[in-house]
Amino acid sequence: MDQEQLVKVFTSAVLARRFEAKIVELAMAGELPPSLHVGAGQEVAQIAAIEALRPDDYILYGHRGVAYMVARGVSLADMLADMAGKEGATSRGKGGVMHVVDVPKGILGESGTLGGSFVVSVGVGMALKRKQPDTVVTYFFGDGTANRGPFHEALNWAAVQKLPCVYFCENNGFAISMPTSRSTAVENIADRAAGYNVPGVVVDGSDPVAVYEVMEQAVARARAGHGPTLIEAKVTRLQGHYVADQQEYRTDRNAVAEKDPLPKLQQTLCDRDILTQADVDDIQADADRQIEAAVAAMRAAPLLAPEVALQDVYA
Amino acid sequence: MDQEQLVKVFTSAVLARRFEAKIVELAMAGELPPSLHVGAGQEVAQIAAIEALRPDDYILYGHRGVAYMVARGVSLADMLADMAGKEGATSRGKGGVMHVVDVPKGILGESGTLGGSFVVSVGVGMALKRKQPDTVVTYFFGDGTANRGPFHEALNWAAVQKLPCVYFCENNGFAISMPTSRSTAVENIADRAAGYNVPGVVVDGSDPVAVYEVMEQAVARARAGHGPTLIEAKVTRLQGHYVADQQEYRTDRNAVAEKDPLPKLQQTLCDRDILTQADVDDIQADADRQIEAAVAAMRAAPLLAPEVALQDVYA
Amino acid sequence: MPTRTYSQAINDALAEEMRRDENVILYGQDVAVWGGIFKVTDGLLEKFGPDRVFDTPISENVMVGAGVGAASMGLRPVVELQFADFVITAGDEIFFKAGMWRYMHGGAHTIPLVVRAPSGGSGFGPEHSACPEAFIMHAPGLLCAVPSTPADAKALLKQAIRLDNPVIYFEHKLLYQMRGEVPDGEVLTPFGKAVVRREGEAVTIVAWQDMLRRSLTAAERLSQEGIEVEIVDPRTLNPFDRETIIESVKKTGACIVVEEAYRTLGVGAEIGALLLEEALPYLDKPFKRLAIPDVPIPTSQHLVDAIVPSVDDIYRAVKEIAD
Amino acid sequence: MPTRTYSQAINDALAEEMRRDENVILYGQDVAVWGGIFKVTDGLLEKFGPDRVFDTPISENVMVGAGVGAASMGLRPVVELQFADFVITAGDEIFFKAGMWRYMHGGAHTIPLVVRAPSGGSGFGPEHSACPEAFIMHAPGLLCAVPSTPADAKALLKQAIRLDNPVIYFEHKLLYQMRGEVPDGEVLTPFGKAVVRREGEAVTIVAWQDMLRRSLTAAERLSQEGIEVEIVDPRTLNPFDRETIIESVKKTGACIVVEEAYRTLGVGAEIGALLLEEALPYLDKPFKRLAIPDVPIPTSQHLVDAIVPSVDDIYRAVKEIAD
Ligand SMILES: Cc1ncc(C[n+]2csc(CCOP(=O)(O)OP(=O)(O)O)c2C)c(N)n1
Ligand SMILES: Cc1ncc(C[n+]2csc(CCOP(=O)(O)OP(=O)(O)O)c2C)c(N)n1
Ligand SMILES: [Mg+2]
Ligand SMILES: [Mg+2]
Repeated sequence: MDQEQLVKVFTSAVLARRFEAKIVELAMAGELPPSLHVGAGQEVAQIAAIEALRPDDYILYGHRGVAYMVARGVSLADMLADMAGKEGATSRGKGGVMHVVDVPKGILGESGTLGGSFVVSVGVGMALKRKQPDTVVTYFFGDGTANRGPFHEALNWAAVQKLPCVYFCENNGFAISMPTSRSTAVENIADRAAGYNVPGVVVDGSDPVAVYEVMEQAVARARAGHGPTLIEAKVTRLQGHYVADQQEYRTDRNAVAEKDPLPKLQQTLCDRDILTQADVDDIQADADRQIEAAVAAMRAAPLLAPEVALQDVYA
Repeated sequence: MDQEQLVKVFTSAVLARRFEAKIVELAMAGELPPSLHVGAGQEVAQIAAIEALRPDDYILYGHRGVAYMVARGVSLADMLADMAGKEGATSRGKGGVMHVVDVPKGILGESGTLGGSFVVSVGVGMALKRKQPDTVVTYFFGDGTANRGPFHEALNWAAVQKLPCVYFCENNGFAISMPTSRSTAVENIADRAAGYNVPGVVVDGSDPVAVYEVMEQAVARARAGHGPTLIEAKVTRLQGHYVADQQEYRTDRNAVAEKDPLPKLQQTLCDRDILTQADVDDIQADADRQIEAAVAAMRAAPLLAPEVALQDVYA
Repeated sequence: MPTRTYSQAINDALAEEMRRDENVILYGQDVAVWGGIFKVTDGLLEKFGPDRVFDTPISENVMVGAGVGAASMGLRPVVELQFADFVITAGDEIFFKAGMWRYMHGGAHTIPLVVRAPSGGSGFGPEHSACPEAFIMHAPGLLCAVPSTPADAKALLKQAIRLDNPVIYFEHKLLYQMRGEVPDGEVLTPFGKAVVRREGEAVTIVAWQDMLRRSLTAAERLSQEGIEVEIVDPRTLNPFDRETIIESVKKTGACIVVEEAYRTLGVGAEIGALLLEEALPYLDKPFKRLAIPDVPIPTSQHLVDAIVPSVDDIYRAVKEIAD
Repeated sequence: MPTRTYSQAINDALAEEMRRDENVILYGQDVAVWGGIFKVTDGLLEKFGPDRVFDTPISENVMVGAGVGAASMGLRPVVELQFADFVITAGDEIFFKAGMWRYMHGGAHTIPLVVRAPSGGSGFGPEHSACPEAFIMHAPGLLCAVPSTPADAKALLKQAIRLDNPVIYFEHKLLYQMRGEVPDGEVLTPFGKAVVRREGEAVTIVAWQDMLRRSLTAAERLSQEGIEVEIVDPRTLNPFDRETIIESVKKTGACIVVEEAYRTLGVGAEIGALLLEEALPYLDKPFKRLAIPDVPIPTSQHLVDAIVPSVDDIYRAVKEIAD
């Protein structure tokens, strides 16, 4: 990853962080439904991974925040419209923030049942192999999700058919209130790669360069027709499972702020003289401007007409 | 395994082999439905594994033959009645040869959807741990079945809760016509144990002593509260997937007879002077007598009354 | 009589049954330490300890299937799925393992399993909002409870836990905070006994859970206009108390089913066919089904409101018949 | 016109559509090398090669879910499940991924997926014998075909493959060897158009697949006694041609639905409710549902015969109405 890319990752992460904070603010104020699962702490890994993809590659994602979409340049206003049920909503009121979709930008969507995208990813891989060779699909999912059956069926199938799929697990140590150590028999999710004869890689999710590098290899492998890779990024969920979660169950909740990779990345960029403090201020101000514009656009947009509920069942 | 046990395994295997041959004969003659999935070639592994269990341990099994039941002493006549839909049928016409059940003998049953017993086994393990500590449940399943999602969910859960479960995979290299090498990304099913932090053991399924030993360890581990083991016995399916399968898809079909473990076991027992040829003849004759008696009993039994179809839905 | 919320009533039922019978265990995602994502099981871990109340991996197939296995070996598991929709996600285990494990083994097993499934509600999207009761009602082997009041939430759950058959117990997310009188102690609601929630002559409404609540509100409004509707709450869908519905329709001559499920082959279809079979001579007014118009349930609240039967919809449907 | 078996007609449809559109792919357990456990796909691997016809692991969830993903990216997958019951085993993928992936993403995806599901039949036990059509008909987003003749088997499958929506295509195991005339070439049966298989005045029978065959046999016998029944074959259950049924019942004044599904909330329930809503003034004779009496389907053939509607059952039901 070159310096420019690192700045790009930082810029997107700042935007995602601030955008989500704004969403939470609007949710607290009752202007948006409280349906966001905040991604704070995981954006750097998410965005660095996506940086290793080409624009014509595809993404299936989990419920953990909107940094995936931010990294791909999905309209912030449209995502707010998704939450508000307004014109512009990418899923037209059907999926809210959970099912943001933008096929031209490679954002294919999400399954509301956890891990549903494992099985979808296999089919996407099958189609890419036949119709868009040289492109890949990456599925981002949580550690808890890795205990569902479709994980197993999909990894085996993608491996045996050598599909161009990358499986990117964001292990944040929790599934809602359940610590991974109590739900999962194995130390690393990536250890399960052995069961499918594919590479399994553990990476520090707070280190964008490291994430980028393992993704680069996985993507190259997938493009070359050698099949999937299982990547596990160890990340920290800085906030609750969803907006209203007070995290009483979490003993480390006061200590997590230290693990935030975003200030660390900022520090690195400044230490290495890639950015000045003024640059950082600009990036943040620019993010806020985009967010304010998006909020204004969302506010100005009309509600989706009630009959939209009846549309989009069938083609 | 002592000599007596080895003879017992041989005796049961002979009985199972001959009993299944009789079932096929009756099916060909139209007297029974052609629903048996012949277990020939796999009985020695199945029976040796069961020999390592105590009578108060439990078994969930797959569709591959009836040696499990034979080893546990389930009435042959009742199993024939299962197939014929007659009085005495262990599942009262509901399950045929697929769902033979005998709870007092530890035979809990089978799921018609492959791998359905993975999830059931977890619950049985949960109950045993709480209500019958020191007993274990073993689930016998095929290599193809190991590609279903419930495999994954169950192995993880049983491991994380340290349940008294043993998972015994009979890898016969095929799922119907599909060679394991084309359906399964990994060389050994047992390699998947790494994904659940449990022991994974490959064993030659034609060697009853080896099978017994790995089972003994697995059972001891389960009894001690250390959780499950994944055993994989490499076995040979001597015949077609089911009675009428001509196996056109199988290149090795003329060579498989050589891999039959039963004559090998007989040879070993004779070579080591554990059995004489006369003993073997007796064992075979005794098996045939039991089978003839069972056939006679099945023939004498009346058909289940039609209204039985309406019973046993609810307790 | 003490008043309790629907949610507390469920918690009370669980606590009482767990106290009474040590074979009752409770598990599900986040049910123990966190007390459930809807906080229904709060405090039960503290009361009964981690052997009887525990959190599980995200493995719905095992959650349900292990319930079948455990029940067959003498435990009485109560499993919480986080959303009722997941009865479909664990389809094999709900419909085949729970519904048929006993049958396919000729009665050798008994399956005293309760699956608690929070249904309905809104804003969680197409895979987290359904009332999949009709799927359960169509399938053999599964009992089905749809409690509408705190009293029934408690008394049906206590009964469900004591039955020797698998029960899918739908608890409606929008009712959790509903408060009502709940008799103390050992009250059990029998399965298969509907209750007439309101008497009237104009038309029979069959409704349960949030649709019952909306029907009762509409009924108040109609009453002010002199139209008295009769409202039947079936309480369980399997067994299904056909008689009470038929008796009511014989009196009123008309029937409206209000439900939160998809219209085609929703529970209303069964009631329609039943009336055609059993009450044809008495039906002199139209039969109506108010239900979701065969589309998935969207996420945006105002789109949900556009497709779920409302108090106004019910009011209008009755007026069309009664006028 | 050439005669073909139902099974050959399906094979023909697959071959023609695969030849016409290279995006059509076919996969499932044992469909390629072995030609399918019911030999329906025999020879297609040889014709179209391993990239377009391939065997899969025993992973029903991926089989269906990958179909959704592949369809959304421009392929037109035809997936064979070995038994129709497995639509429940792959419940999340059938009902949520296939049925709702488009809706939950606001129409951004189009899912031209066909799932072939061999239904009915006997002797394979409770989890391999069902006709789970009602589950599909209740669920939004899934089209559903139930071909009853070789001609429709071909023409409905060709149409299904060309539709841009997911289709669950039930092929009945007991019909595979049925022979009938199949027009050559580009014949498509439109979805949502029932056909009257036999005209009569005495009563309307609605039936499809093996129950249609039994109904036609019963009709012959009844005809010899001067009773002429009208038989409607819906051909697809979603879309469902309500008009043709209503028209027929307006003429006959009575209706019997014969189906191989569980009775409660079987397709007959929807028809009953429909008639009550739309044809009440015309119904002067009873409505009847012949179906499986809400028990799983056993394994022993004579027990299966005891619960699946027979020619005699149909004959008697008509006599009760007509006499
Ligand atoms: C099949 C299914 N089960 C349960 C849920 C409810 N649920 C939503 S998010 C979540 C936790 C997911 O944990 P993980 O995969 O680790 O992702 P994280 O939230 O930690 O990012 C659960 C249980 C669901 N949506 N789908
Ligand atoms: C979920 C499910 N899928 C498919 C089938 C049909 N089926 C029955 S046996 C079988 C092959 C099983 O292969 P394996 O597990 O290796 O066992 P083996 O037959 O080789 O003993 C298949 C596909 C089924 N019963 N259940
Ligand atoms: Mg997590
Ligand atoms: Mg095998």
